[in-house]
Amino acid sequence: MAQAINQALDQAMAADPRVMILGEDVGRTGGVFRVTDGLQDRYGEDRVVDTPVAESGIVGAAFGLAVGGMRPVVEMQFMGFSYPAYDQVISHVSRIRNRSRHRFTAPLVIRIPYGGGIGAAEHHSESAEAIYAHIPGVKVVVPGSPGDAKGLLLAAIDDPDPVVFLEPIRLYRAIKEEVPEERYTTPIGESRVIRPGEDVTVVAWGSMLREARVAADLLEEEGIDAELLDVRSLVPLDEDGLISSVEKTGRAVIVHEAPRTAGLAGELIALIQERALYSLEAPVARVTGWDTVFPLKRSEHLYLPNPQVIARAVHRVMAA
Amino acid sequence: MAQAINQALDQAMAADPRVMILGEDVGRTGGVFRVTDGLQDRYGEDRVVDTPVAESGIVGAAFGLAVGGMRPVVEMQFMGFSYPAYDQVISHVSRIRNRSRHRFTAPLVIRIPYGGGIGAAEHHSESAEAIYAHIPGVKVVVPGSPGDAKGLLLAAIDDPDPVVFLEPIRLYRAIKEEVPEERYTTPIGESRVIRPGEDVTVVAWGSMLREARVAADLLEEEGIDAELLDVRSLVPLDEDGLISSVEKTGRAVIVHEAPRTAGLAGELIALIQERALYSLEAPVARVTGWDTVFPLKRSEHLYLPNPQVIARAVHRVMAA
Amino acid sequence: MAEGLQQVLTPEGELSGELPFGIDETRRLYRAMVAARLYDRKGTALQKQGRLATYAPFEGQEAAQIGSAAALRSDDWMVATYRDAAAMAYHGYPRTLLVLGRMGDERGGSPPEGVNALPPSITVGAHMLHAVGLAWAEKLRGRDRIALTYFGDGATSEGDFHEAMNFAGVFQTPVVFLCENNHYAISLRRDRQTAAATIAGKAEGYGMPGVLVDGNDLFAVYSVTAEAVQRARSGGGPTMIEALTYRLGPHTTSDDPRRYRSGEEEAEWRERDPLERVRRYLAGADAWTPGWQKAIEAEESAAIEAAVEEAEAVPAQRPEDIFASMFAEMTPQLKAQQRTLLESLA
Amino acid sequence: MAEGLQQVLTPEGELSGELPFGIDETRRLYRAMVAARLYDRKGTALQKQGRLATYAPFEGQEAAQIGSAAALRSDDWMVATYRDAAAMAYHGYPRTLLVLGRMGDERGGSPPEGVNALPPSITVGAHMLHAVGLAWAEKLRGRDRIALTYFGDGATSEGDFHEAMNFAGVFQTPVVFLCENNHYAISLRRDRQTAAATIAGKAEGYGMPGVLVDGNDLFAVYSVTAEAVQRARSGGGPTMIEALTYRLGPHTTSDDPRRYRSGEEEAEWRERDPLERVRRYLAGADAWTPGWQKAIEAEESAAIEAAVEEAEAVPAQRPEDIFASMFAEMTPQLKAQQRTLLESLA
Ligand SMILES: Cc1ncc(C[n+]2csc(CCOP(=O)(O)OP(=O)(O)O)c2C)c(N)n1
Ligand SMILES: Cc1ncc(C[n+]2csc(CCOP(=O)(O)OP(=O)(O)O)c2C)c(N)n1
Ligand SMILES: [Mg+2]
Ligand SMILES: [Mg+2]
Repeated sequence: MAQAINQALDQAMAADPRVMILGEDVGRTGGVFRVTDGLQDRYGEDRVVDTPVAESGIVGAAFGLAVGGMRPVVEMQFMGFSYPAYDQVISHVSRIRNRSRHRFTAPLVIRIPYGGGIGAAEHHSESAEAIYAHIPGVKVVVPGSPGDAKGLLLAAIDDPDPVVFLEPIRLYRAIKEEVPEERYTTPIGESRVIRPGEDVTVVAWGSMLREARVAADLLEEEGIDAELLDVRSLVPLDEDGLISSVEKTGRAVIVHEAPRTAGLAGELIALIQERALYSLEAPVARVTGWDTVFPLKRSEHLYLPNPQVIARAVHRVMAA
Repeated sequence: MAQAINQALDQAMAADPRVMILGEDVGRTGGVFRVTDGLQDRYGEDRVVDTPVAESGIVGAAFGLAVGGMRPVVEMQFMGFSYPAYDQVISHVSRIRNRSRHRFTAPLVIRIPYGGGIGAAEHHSESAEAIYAHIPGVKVVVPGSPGDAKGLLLAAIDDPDPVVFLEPIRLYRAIKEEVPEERYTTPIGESRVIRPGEDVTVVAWGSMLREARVAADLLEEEGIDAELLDVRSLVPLDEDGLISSVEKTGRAVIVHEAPRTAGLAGELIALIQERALYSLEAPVARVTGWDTVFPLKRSEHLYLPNPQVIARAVHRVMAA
Repeated sequence: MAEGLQQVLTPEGELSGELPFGIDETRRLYRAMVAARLYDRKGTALQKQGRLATYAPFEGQEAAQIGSAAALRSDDWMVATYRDAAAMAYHGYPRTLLVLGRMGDERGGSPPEGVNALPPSITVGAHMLHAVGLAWAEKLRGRDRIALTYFGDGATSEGDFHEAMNFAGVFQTPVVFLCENNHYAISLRRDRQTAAATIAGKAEGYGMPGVLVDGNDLFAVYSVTAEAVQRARSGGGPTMIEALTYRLGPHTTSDDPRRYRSGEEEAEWRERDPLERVRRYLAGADAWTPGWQKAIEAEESAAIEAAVEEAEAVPAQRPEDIFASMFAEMTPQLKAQQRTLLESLA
Repeated sequence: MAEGLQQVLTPEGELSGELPFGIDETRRLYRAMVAARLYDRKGTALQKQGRLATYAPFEGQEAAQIGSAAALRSDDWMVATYRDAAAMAYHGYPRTLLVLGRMGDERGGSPPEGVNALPPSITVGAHMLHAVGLAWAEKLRGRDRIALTYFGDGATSEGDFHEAMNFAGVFQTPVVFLCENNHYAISLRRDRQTAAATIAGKAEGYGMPGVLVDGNDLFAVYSVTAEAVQRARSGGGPTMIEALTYRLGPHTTSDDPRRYRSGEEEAEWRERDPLERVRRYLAGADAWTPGWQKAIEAEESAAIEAAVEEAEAVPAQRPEDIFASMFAEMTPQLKAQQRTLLESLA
């Protein structure tokens, strides 16, 4: 997936001189995950900018660059280091269009590697998508495959409004998949059925898709036919896609890595019961991280949802 | 309510020399809402500290003070100005106990005036309780009356862990209510039935309680008997109180000022359907702010939930 | 790097430095300051009458604002705060829109094309980074526009001030930081805001020049700003200016300064009134008469009244408008919410 | 305020200033530096073997850390970073726990009572405010403990650095800010981090003394830190020290410095090795022999091996433990989640 993102950035920069990249260590070294590898050599230090260590500064300056006519793509090194920039996002990036009634706009993309599973130090494994999804005025997308990473990122760069682009760290090097060479976009706001099924809808995004897919395989062996839905776009959400799947299956399990309380599963469940309560044959189940700090390496397996836990939740909703 | 909070602070400071107050303009002027009025005169500049304009600085320094044995109560001037301190809260205040396996703790209280209804400038009317409720390791409480404000604040100051204490701006001067003179605490983690009823549960907190109460009166005239539940403690949530009310009435409406998407109503609905799906006679309805920036004075009436809108939502769930 | 206090005209109206321009320009800028003060007093009056939601008076800071704004080219960027209506109006931000914004109408944040000024910043600190980014964009686009950003003494304590100054230094963006040190951040006195001797002295920590100027001296403010603007425009990088001034009124219409400062202190600064200083100078040069004063006051008052009337005549937004500027195109969710609102109002 | 570079011992091991202590103490601290380096190399080796989750080497920065830590009283607070294991171990933070933390076990963050050091900070910048608060608490409680906080050149760009320095200046908290300027923040060179001539020079913007010191000079680092500590302890307020040094290894074990710096530059700094400098001095004073070197290396290696073994022998936490330190008392939600986890493992 890292390569697909790199390719998307490359194509965007080649096509549009306004596109530029800012972040910590994105230039000289190509980023701690090598996602921007080679781009500074290709496009120069003015367009691939190694910034001082200052996240609010990066996003705040990128805001000004965007209002001033550039198309900045900024990288936060890890989600756990994006919080110092939260104020700039919620107070300004998301609002300038509304504040100025369309007179000024801030079309920037904020790339944030997120999620656990690599045994990293504290602050390097977080999934705080909910705090971004709650901000009116930004879109939030999460690719679950290299193909989507490329298409969604190009769509995000094209988008006339700010997009928070979440990159599942665990998938950077995990998935080998041929990605079409040419430039293409994947529309923001559309979910995707990854695996059709009749018995239960499993909803996930990012690296949880992989876990859910394995769970679906396990379940298949038991004769349970799970439909796997990749939300992809957390904001705006493809409500129709979600509802029609649940209406078909009558059961649902929502999976996310983030802590449970006030996590996005709540939002999805609220929508499901608002529009499909009478189709529900069982309570929608949540499989999520716990309401704890993300544990360090030795305990992270206790925290992260895995195929077994997902399968067990499916058993529960099938039994109800 | 401002007076009740002032009294709680006064009593806490009188009883415990470790309690101190920090914030912008809290000392000399007693705060922009006069909540800390008179306390600097009484307890001196060392214990009621006017800080520079730096929210992360306030919370970060208070963290150190708390770890070092003090009991700081900090004030963020408005919720819209609390975001620069969000990193300190999510990355450190909420985590030091876990990070050090109980060796260090940060018992501090973060008071945040929040919510709309006073026709203020941008950033002065926000309700972002969800982003605090999503942080593992902090408690989040919201008083809906002067009596609760005093009792909950004293409980928060006593609490060995950090508490985010949200104060509904609209209620500062709105409610006249005699508050017991003596020191008392209201336990964190317990909801309260404000008005018992049989037909439908209306769940709210903060200033939305007032709207919901008027709605309940309107509904009573029509013969609909609404139970009004004051959540008070968003984290930890009194799940049993919520569930038993909904099990009784079979219907629920959740009201909050915050934007809808990823707001706390989702969490409450998830819990309700997890534990009481089969009691539900209708989808739980949400009455919330829109997914927009909080509008300026001339349009804020279009944004804020009001009794009519709440009553209409109740009609909807009664009709289903 | 912070030099001594720059001054051209003493409080008594005597020359102590080099005049940057002649009598005609002085009269023009004096008039702009008079207009600003009339506007400011009108703002307070309107708020007291309930016609504005809030108002943040700048009386006493007119020279700091007009003197600096006058050093800009009309296509330069201005990124200012809630207290900078004098500078913004001078730079072409229509007074009607400033009033409309204060009435609590988002359309006040939408200046016409050609006016390169962001809506006044309400948050303290964050907007300085926006100015850095705007200036950077101009540089990258090969244009010679610069950005001027205003902020207070209190704002210098925010992390974003630091990050903005640092980015400007590292990336040599063409930006001028103008601190209106009016000695208070709401109730907090400047000497409790930072232990630094001067704010201008902070500039050295970012590798940029820092200049301390008498902010109540129209000529001096103009001169140092013009020099900084010239430096920025010619690729010489950023500058920080500390303009020493005083807010003669309350922080906002809901503040009571008697809680935190003395009448004597206010009276002392009243003596250093930036308008009176220029008036004395003009009078000494036979370029001011009471009659002229009356005439410009009448004309400017009329213009301000007209702006207020125009703002108040703007019809309310339609309810559906609160959804319409969140994105270029409304999301399905926003469309649904908009429908719900309209139905509930029907 | 930032004075010229403070140095006591030249890279060649010649005296160029005043020695702060005698030969015995020098041998003791030299030995601590040797131990630190052995620990550091062990850390890298363990990580390569997969026995640590990550490791951030500090080779080259031993004098900056040991020289400053040695100026503390044992009950003073230390608030340091992921790269400061030398300082932390010197201050009494058990190596076993430093290793345990690096293995990915939260219990590494829990030093014994009496060790006044926060667990190493992973976030850049935020922890400086914690040191300010801790120092402030000591002052309010009428005790004379001070706080010493370590951070890198990169950290000086964060808003929290600014707010910490400013609070320390305004509230005169007894804190010493020690910047280990190792010339890189991951790949970013110091001259792209800030346009300021020196980091020490930033101190003036906060009204506190700033001191520039040869960070590879054990004696000089000790001297300037001791002076700053004394100032803080006696009520004289905060100080910032910039220790010029160099990280000879990679940023962490997953970094490749060849991407952003030259071998020549590394070799130049290798010449200024802080251990070798003291060794030469000791040798010149007939206080060092190869035999002694061998002996201390053997003893310290054994102690480090023992610490590693002890850490690796710590049994895994129980699954329920991930819930047990979120609050003093688990919430009903956490109890329920704990039950769920245990059931799923059963
Ligand atoms: C981030 C943030 N924190 C707090 C506030 C509340 N507030 C509004 S103005 C102000 C004081 C600012 O003082 P200064 O920068 O000196 O500007 P002045 O008002 O004196 O022009 C404060 C604290 C705010 N608007 N934004
Ligand atoms: C807030 C934050 N942003 C980014 C990072 C990622 N990061 C880890 S170390 C580092 C560089 C820090 O450089 P410096 O302060 O010079 O310390 P050094 O590593 O050189 O000791 C960065 C950017 C982080 N840990 N925290
Ligand atoms: Mg001020
Ligand atoms: Mg460094």
